[in-house]
Amino acid sequence: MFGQILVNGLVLSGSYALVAVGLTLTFGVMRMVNFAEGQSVMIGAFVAYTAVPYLGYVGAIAAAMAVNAVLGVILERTAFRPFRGVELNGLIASMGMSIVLVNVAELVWGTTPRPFETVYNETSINFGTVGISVQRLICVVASAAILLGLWWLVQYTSLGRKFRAVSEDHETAAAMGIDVNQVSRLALVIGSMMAASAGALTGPVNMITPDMGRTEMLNAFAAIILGGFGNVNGTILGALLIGMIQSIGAVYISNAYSTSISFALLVLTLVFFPRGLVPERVDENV
Amino acid sequence: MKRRLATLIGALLLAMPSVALAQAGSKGTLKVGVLLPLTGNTAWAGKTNRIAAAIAAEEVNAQDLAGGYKLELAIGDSQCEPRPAHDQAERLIGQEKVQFLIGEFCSSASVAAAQVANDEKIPLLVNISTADQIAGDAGPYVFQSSMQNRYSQQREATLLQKDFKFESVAIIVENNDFGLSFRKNMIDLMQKAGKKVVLDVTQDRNDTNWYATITRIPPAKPDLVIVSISAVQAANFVKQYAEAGITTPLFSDYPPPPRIFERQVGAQAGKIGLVRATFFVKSDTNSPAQKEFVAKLEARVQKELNEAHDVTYWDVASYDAVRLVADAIKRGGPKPEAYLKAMAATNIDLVLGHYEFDDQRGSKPDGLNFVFIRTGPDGSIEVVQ
Amino acid sequence: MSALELSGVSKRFGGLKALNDISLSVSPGEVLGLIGPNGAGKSTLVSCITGVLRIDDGTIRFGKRDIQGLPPHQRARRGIARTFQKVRLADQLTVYENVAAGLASRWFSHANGWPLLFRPLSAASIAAAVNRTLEQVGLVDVAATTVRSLPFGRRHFVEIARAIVAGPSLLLLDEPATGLTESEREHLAVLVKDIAAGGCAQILIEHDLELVGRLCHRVTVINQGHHVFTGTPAAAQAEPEVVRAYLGMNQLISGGADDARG
Amino acid sequence: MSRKVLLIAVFAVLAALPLSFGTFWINMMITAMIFSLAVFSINFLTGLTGLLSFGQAGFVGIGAYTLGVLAKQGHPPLLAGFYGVLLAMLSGFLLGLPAARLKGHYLAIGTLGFGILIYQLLTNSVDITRGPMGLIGIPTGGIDKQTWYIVMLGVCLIVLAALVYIDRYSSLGVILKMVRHDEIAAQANGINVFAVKLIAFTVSAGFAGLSGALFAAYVRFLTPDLFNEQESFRYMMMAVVGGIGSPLGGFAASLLLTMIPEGLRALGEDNYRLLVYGTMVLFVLWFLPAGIGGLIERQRR
Repeated sequence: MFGQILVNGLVLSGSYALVAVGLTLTFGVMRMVNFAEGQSVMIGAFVAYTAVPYLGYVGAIAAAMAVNAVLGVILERTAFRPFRGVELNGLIASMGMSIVLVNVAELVWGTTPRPFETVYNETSINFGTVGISVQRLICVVASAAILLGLWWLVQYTSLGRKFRAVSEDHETAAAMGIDVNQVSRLALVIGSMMAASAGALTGPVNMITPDMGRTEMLNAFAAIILGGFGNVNGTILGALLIGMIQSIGAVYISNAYSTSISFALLVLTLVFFPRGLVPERVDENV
Repeated sequence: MKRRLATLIGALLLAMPSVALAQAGSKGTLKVGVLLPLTGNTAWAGKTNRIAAAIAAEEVNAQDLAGGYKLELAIGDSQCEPRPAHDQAERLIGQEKVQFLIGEFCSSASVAAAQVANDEKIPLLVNISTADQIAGDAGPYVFQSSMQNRYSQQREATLLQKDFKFESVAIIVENNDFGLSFRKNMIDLMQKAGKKVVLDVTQDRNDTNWYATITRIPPAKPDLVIVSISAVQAANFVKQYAEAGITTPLFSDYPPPPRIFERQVGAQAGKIGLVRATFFVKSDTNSPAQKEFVAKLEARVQKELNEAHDVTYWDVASYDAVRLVADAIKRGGPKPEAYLKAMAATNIDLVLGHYEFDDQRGSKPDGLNFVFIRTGPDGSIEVVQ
Repeated sequence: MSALELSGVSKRFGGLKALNDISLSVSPGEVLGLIGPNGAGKSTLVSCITGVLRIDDGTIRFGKRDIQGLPPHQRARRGIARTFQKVRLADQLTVYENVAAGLASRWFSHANGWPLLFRPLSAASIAAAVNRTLEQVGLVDVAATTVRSLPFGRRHFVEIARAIVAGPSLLLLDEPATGLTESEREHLAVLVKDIAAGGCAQILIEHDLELVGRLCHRVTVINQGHHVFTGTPAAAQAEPEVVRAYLGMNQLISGGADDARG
Repeated sequence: MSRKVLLIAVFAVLAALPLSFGTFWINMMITAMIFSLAVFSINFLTGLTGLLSFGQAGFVGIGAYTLGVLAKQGHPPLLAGFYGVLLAMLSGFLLGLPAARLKGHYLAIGTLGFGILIYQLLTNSVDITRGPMGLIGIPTGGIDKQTWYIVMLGVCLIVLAALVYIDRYSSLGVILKMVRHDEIAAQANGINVFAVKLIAFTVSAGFAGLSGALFAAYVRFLTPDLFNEQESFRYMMMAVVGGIGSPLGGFAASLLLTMIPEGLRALGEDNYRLLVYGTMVLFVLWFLPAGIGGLIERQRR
């Protein structure tokens, strides 16, 4: 049974990580929290759901990412660029955007919960007592792959260097001739593409509804903080921890408090590591 | 439209809202306020309920079922949440000047509306929420025509023992009102019946990941798994239950709406051979009245929302509620005291079944339709009992 | 009887020793110059005195009392005031408000401090102290303007005012002359003498050796965390050890000045 | 001076409104003013002291349920409400112990966690709170809306005056702002930053608790859904639209953001009104970066 619990945890972690990494990237580059990330997940899921009959599953994922890329640009223009420096306003603006997105979705797709069927839901693989459907296996593998890709992008590409430069210090980056606006836009685009993939990958596991994505985002927050805000590797670690703790806690502690459990863990961690497990760089010149 | 515009401006400028006041129902017309979720994640149900209520009102007015009075419906989008429900009850009473209220869908919202109605002395008929004792707790102005949890659970317990052979059960619920009361009642009903409860899980209702819970079922080795989970979540559960390849028979409390649910996870439910309770299911065994209503509503939904709809218990309950109000007016007139007396004396056959109220102003369960249905492998539905 | 006395103070950051067996003392009314190349450990030393950093070895005595155990705010309440290398003011607030904040150390040192906090800022006792200080520092004209709208130079003086308003017995000035105009520099000199005349001990960290020479009764030179020399400025000029440090320093001084301008 | 006159005029009008308002709009005003107390708690905590909190609904819930549960057990409502505020302040203090060590987003998410914990506690501890079945018939009836309206207006005025005094004129205000601007400088001036933060948490929790107690006493029913994290977000939205540092703006925002969605119902009972609402919030933020409070400030200068 414990093996099964770990597998469940891994699946959870995967989806949390995708959402969390998107958030953390945006935060790192812009010092702003994207409260509409959960809704980006939702939009991604619905777009994929709509596209599956025409493009097949892989194509649908691509379509979802494409649409969300555009969404990312819109978000950057409406809720982020106007508020650079006054991040609380940006946060509330993204909240406003999330209200808009939910209601647009309710108008476009209606509120009836939709089954997002893929061929991979039916078949499942068993390793001894541990079973997992191909769909969820895909979730794990795909999210791992995507995260690896992002990690490589941040570590080794020139864009990644730009990301890191901007997260270190806007002014210096600007002085180095980096177009901060462009980098920020890209961060949001990639962020919401991540969210799209999360939606498209986990969508088939559950019904999809316009109000989905909230719990995912809350847990993603927990993961980010646990890992250390603005830090991709730390965030992935955080997501892994949160997913596992929830899956284990649900069985051995209580299932009525699942979100609380991850946040309790979070607060405990913060008491000892006030800046998360992998703190972001800070210099306080005294 | 002019008045609506006026409302808008009045609100925006916080100006003298006297302009925004609705003209009270002129002699001969009575306003009935209906609280429904028209936005948010239960709007899909609310939208058809609204149409069902409208149909009822039209029939009442056409066939003069309200003792010479005409009924005019005033809709409030209460979003299945307590705060909007409270404010909408206030609006319908204060602005629209309704003399009667019907609603709401979610118990937390109905509780809110019930408190307002009782304070403002406007009769409310709770037609869909099934939480126990809403009327009894709220006070004399509130009636509840839906079958309350404790009754349906007793029925389920007895029917379960007829329909299944089992010694041990796993009880899995969501922490919402019917889930929690289901858990409490079902556990001691089962123990009374000498069954062993080998697993007892309550899951947070915002947590869509049921795998953790499902993982605990096989080790507990129950003969039967019984769940009480709200409609959407039930679909998630069944999907994940089927995916986990568990073969233990599964019984579900009433929330998943027949056919709509089958359209979502019919294949999986069929694979498990899911059995569940329901207040109403569209089938050949329906009474003529039911068949007529189904035809009427589905046509109307097709026309207005242009979507294929399968009538749900909630639609029927919304229709019956308006008819119940009309019937009480017919017998008692619109004056609250007389109306409430008449409502208490209700004794009428409507689409869902036969309505009577007990001294706690809750409907007596005996007359109401309540059946078990099994989902077939092809996602079809057969009525078990 | 010295106001502040450090003996054998050491501070390590992981491996490297930022401060190594530093001893110094400063007595009421005295101005002690603390000089040394950038990264010599001057700011670290200040942090150790104000309690932002805890020392690893040695003792810090303030007046009669050993203050090593005390957190920064406790030390401030006992009369250790400071200014910062990078000015740290609440720049949305007015000069008056910023200076008034300096009185916090006095309010809290009362046993019944909390009730005092509900007095209006314009209360006689507060206004008296603040205005006296503003006069002494020469900021009366800008009392009501926000710090944001002040020229950079004058902000140093606001910080000094905030530091001395509560009448501290030790004042740490961390490179106060950086980025001052010539006239402001002169004004600073007068101010420092004035404060000293009030009986307040001062430690002046400064790159501008001319200023140091003019103001300080004694100078302590540290280099790479080591104590190099303590004595009169004149004596310091003659000391070969110091000269060597100076040579190293001179470049760094210009470097430091550049930073200040940049 | 003319500004003071204007303010007095505004509140005079507010006080006169019930005479012309229908009961519904009075009700909305009352709930809005109850909201505003929770918004004030954010003005104090975030605007003045610089501590982000996304868990205020937790404190509101504690205040509300303490009154609800105790009053239903037959304790005098006033006393029950008093206990509610006390319990909220106590939990504010306890939350402060770890939270005062956190900064910025770490604090924001930590407090969000607190809010979620309280929400799930209210939902799951059925024996005390009746969980999702909800409390109904809290014995605080018999007060008509006009009275409620005047009482709320009074309470809001007092709290508002107190906050504005602390913010603009008191010594405490300067100390809080010092902590917000620069903790190191604050320490260097003898301010015990940790203690100040703890007190800020406690006081702010008190305001939130008061809001909750009044809400419970007014609507006379409770369910946990009234205090989920969405509610905390709504408070924060109101505070920011009002201008985080400006209690007056916060007051105006809680009135407007409660009234306008109701006004928008004239567009119909469907999603469009919420679309408009969301967009409107965006527009306010675009054109009033300092919120409504910014406008008031501009008048002031």
